[in-house]
Amino acid sequence: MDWNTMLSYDWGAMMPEFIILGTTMILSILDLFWPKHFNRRKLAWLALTGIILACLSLISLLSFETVSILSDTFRLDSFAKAFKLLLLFGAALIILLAEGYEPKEGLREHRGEFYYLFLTALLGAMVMSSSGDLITLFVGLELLSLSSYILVGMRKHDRKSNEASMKYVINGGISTAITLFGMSYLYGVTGSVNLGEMSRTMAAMTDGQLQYIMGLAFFMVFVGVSFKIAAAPFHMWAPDVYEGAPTPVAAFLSVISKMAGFVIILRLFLSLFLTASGDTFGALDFLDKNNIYIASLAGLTIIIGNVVALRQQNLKRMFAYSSIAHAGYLLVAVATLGGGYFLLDTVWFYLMAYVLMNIGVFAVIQLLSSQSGSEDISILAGLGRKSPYLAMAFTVFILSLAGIPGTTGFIGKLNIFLGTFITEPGHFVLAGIMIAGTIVSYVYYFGLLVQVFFRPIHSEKVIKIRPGLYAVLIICVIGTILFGVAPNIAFDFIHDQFGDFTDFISSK
Amino acid sequence: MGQLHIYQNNYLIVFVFLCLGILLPVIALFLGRLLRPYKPTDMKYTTYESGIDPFQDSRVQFNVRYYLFGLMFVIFDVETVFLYPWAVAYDELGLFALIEMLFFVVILMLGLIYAWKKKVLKWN
Amino acid sequence: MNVYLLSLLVFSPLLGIVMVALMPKKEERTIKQFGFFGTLPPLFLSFFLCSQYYSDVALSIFDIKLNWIRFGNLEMYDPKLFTVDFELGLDGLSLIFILLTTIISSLAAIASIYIKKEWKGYYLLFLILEMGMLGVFTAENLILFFIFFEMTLISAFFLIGRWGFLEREKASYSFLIYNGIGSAVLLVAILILFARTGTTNIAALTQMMTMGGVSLFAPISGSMKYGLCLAFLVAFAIKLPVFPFHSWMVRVHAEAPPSIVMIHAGVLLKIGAYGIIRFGMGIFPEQYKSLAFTIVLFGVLSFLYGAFLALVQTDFKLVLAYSSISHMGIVMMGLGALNEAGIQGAIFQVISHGLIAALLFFLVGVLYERTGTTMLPKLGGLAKSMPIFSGFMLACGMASLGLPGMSGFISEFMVFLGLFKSQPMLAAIGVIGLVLTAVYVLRAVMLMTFGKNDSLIEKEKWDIRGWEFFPALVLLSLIISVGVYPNLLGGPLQGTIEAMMLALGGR
Amino acid sequence: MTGVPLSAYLVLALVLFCIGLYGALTKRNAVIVLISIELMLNAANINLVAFSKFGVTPSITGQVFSLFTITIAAAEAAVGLAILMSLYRNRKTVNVDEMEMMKN
Amino acid sequence: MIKDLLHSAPSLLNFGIFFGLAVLLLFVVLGFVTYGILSERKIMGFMQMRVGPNQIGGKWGLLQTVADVLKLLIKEDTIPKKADKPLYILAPVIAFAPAFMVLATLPFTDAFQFADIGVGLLYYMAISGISTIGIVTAGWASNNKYSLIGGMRAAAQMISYEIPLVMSLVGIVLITGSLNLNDIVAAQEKVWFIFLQPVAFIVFFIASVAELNRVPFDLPEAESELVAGYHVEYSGFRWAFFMLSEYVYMFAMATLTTVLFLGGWNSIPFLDFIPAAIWFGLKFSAVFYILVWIRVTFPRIRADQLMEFGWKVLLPVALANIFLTALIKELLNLF
Repeated sequence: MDWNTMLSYDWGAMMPEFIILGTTMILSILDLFWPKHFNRRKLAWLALTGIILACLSLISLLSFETVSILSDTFRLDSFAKAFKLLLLFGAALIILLAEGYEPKEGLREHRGEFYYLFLTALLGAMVMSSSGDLITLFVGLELLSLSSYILVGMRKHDRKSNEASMKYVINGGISTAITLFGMSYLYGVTGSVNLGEMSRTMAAMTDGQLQYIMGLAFFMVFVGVSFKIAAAPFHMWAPDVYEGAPTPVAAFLSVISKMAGFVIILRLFLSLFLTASGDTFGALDFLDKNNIYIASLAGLTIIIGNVVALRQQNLKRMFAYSSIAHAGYLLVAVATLGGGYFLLDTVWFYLMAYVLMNIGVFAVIQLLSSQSGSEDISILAGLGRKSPYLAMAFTVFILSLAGIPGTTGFIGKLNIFLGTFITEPGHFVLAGIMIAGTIVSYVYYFGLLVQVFFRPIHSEKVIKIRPGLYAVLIICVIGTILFGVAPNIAFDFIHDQFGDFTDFISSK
Repeated sequence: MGQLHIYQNNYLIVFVFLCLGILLPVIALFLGRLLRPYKPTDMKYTTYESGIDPFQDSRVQFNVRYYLFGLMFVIFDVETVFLYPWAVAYDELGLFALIEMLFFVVILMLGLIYAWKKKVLKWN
Repeated sequence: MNVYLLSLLVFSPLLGIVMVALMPKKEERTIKQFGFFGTLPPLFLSFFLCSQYYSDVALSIFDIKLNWIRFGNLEMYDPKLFTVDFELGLDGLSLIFILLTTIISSLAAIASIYIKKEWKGYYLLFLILEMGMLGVFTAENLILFFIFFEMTLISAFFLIGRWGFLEREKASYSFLIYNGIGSAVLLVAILILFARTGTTNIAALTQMMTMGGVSLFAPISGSMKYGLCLAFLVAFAIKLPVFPFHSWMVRVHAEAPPSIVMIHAGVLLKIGAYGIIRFGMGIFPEQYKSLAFTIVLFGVLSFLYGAFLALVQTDFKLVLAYSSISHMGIVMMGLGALNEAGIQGAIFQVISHGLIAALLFFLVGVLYERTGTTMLPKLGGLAKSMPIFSGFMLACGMASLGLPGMSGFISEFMVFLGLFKSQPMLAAIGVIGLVLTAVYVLRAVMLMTFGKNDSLIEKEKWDIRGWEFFPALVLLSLIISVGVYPNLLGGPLQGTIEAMMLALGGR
Repeated sequence: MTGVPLSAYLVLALVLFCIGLYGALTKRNAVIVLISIELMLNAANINLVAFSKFGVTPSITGQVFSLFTITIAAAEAAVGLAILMSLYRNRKTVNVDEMEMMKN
Repeated sequence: MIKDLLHSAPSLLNFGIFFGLAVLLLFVVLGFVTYGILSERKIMGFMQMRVGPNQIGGKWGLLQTVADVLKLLIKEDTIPKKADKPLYILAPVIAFAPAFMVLATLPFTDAFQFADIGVGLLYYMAISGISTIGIVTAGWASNNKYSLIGGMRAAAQMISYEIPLVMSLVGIVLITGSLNLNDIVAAQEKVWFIFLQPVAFIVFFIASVAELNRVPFDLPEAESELVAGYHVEYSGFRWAFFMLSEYVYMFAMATLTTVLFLGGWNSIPFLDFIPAAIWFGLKFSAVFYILVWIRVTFPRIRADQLMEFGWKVLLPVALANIFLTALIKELLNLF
């Protein structure tokens, strides 16, 4: 690997990452050396600029052919492009959210740190989505995790925040260890950490013992990742962490971090297990044989998420459970593999919908809770009368989360259902659970709307919305409705740009 | 086979040293027991502190500095984990690796500057 | 111009929505006026379509089809696979329902004058509701149908929960949950069809399901067809509502604001009947046929059950609510008769009940506005204080119990005509219901108009006056004209029913 | 050294991993929990190195991977302890059971 | 014979032979420690213009240290009531065992070396780090404020200086491309690394003094502040083992310095008729002498100066040295 090899690499493929990295470093230096009285809030705009630049460079890379550099550890394939686009988009929204974050206490001294820790987390997620081997994947995952541990504990003097981050560290640590242990077995049975190579080895595997280990590895990795996406029964941390974390961080966890979890699942499962052989005769049906476990986890997640959300009084906790449920819906798509035709665009679209609606909801929560100092459901009361536009925006998000037609959430769910029904035999039980979960979710989602529209006004204080939050709300509302009414904009985009994601496995 | 045996024997030696390192104190202390007197009085077993028993447990909260240095150590010690293999293989890696490592170290230095600026390295 | 007429019709309430949205909150009068004006464009457009029909223009020229959504990327198999187009269409059946919708909406908008608060939000939701209903009746594919269907659901949820009576929140919740379950079942059925066939176009689906040997994207077994048919039936039976699924509807009728109940009883419930005809009967005629007995059975059950319970209610709104259940039982009976008379009767019943219920609830609204109660024991002697009102009430009651010359008679007569042909036993049992209907209607109306009660002090100017005549008269005249000249409806329906009969094996 | 089969390393790693998991799930002291997590990570390291030497297709990658793992374990420990410290400052406890401010 | 032994399959016999040899080395080391201490005291005496030990064992006090050891051996052993007994007993072992273990890989001459393992340098660094644990354990187990603070200080100091110590050696590794100590010595046949890596040497030497907890970096056992640091509560032979490990480390560190920077047993040009062992001995003695010299010369520095010096000066310098070395090497390759 000499100078020439280095020059021969297409470094442009890593441009978005470099931009984010550079922004992070600039931000951290600025935060360090700028005088104390300087308002760190302005750094948000710098961070946003960085993200937008990265986004632009990514867009300019869209027409790039699939490249893999650094001996196939870093791949820029359509999968990576698609998910990075989403990650950057979500990140931009969350930065705007954070810009307007004004809690009763805290974040004053650490506001500057928030932005660059956030960007490092984003960087981790981006690296993950482009990773071509296990090491990059793992390092990206940990970059994301470690940054988010700190982000959760950002409010250093708030006990809840401390507790939340401690819980997150412990749970995250355990899950990391389990994932890693699984990965070590994967390495053991294939003798490589390159995903493409591993997939070839695993497809050709006929040794029963090795397959047994592979199964073990599958479970371990899956359990570890389930922690990350907060799938039941590994979801226990989510409500506590969401409650304790600053609101933008909670939004980040529920959107970006979750997305990253699905990125690993897809990367690993699609490139490794989908074509792994499932028996000693070399039939490539490993995932077919084992997706019952994913499916049951998905079902369980949906049930627990929705049912427990019913009795939550704290908004953030409620949305923690709601996001657990949504992870369940997405897992349905993974378990059914989108029926074989819809997997990646389903997951992508759903995640995009989720970015829009969930960040929107968190924007409203943040606005109301920082103004009233409480996170109880009752702070929503009378919002419909006090500020009807905000209430309308909130309604749009909630309807979308509930999967009501005309919103992105509906199209997303529709996609998932298509995948469950298209196969023969169809996954009717899973679909049944999902639909039942949706109905149950109506109860608590509409319970919020009842607060908003049917209850007397909670406090007369005028709600001041910072421009950043305004932007978030407007973007989210427009996006939620637009992609609900004309989802083809998104579908055409992914089909035109990314085709069928066929360059997923084949290297170079 | 020869190479392997050398390899194994060398580590056997290391193991021998480990055993010896543990055995010596054990034996010495055991022998010492035979030689030394044993005349316990209460005073002998008090903690050394102005002649009276300390009022409370000595294991009070440590200064937070110690932890911070501990954390710093962990981070920078791990940095060397990467520096060593890099240094060993540097001949084969060349300029590219140098730049890569520079990148890595600059980021870590940023961490050091951060700690410096945040007064972590101050001992008070 | 023709091509966009239907979309224009469906989205014409948007004009009103924009107008209302732009008004400041406080302008009560203007908002109410604009809200009403907002219902006029669809009304006129539907009249125009109607006139087109009567001037022998084929309704199919109004069909519109635009590319909309394509799921997945399966272009290499078939460019139309997994596409959902934006397609609206019109036939006789939907034309009638559209007319019903636009007329009742306009009248309900007038009746909404009694709404006491937040007119802006009310009218916005009201117009969205109308848009949803119009969409439901013109949608040519299942996904589009479902979208409009849910639109009505959500807007009605808010309308009930915000502007209803005391127990409104509970009512809106049970409305939401029941209908949510119904629509979930519907959605599952729709999506199974979509996933397995790759299309949601109703015509295409009908073709695929009725003809054998069409290659599907994934197989649909015979039992699955039964399941799907049943799913459609259950989904729409909840909406209708039929006996075991009815409890939500009672609450809604009792708690929702009268103007919304006008729409609810007048149009929303009818979506159930429309759906059963279009999807249950239309797409799965074979399966539907074999389920006919069950359908009639449930029809009879709810007919009798509703009538019995209506007999013992003390709240007039509840009497009406149970009578709606009962009348919807008649619809089911007619639909299960599987012959021309039965189906025609059922559709007639749907329309006629729509008109009658709208009028009754309009009167309830007027009554509540005056007296502040709808409890039968508290009312009474209205004939003295409100003679004109009582006259309308009486006429309406007569229509409801099926007095000849009113629309109710035609429909009930035809339903029983059909049913006696195909299921004489059940028809015979059903007849008991007719008697019960007469009893409870008369009991309630008599109690109100002639009952002894002095608590309501006679007051001047209590009676129906001014603009209030308009809705009442329009509705009553429609009821009578349908009753006198049934072909008004029979004509447009002819084609649809014939097609149905053909599919059902023309008995 | 050929006398020691691969499975021995794997069993050792598995045992360590299980001890770590047990500790992480049952211990009440957060420090011990963190140590248990480190134990689990190190068990994975043993696996990686063992596979890299005696695996089906031996390669150096396993050792490289373990280097990265070590780094990450260190970073995780650092972050974990830092958070624990700030928790301790506010709560005066490192007991996991006492972290119960948030209950639904 | 040793060569054959190394080539044979490892067995219990090998173990026995190695054990015997190791015991031999142990006695050598013990001898060194005994007379190292004496010589230190003598040198100090000389520098401070006094005589030093001169009563026992003739004019030079040759048996002074021996007597000291015997005294320690027959001293009563006390363990404070409040101490954590198991840890208290374990601590000296943890402190001593690694000190002895590091000797296993050090090459004294080309012929006299025990284990020649590929990662000798890393081995030394890794094992020597364990001693810190022993010291902290001792401080903790004694349950005494002085010892606890002493132990913590020792730990903080040792870990802080370990980093520059380790990093300063990266330059050498860069040049030799190996972690094997024999290779490193072989690479110095022409030029010693003290000339090629002067910066590294300075950093290394300062850090090594700090690692050894010697003046001016002897804060953990600063008599005037902390009574005796982490071993306040220790007496008799338990205490002796802390001392022993300290001096064994001194022995090892002096050896390592010789090996890494002074060319090990390599001779100065034209003087290669002198045996390697003597060369080694000379260089070793010189390092040892300098260590003692420093002890006598410098005053103890303050705790805050100590830490800041390590992190803010030594670490950046060490890092800079690494890149300078790499860059120069690259440039030399280019031209």
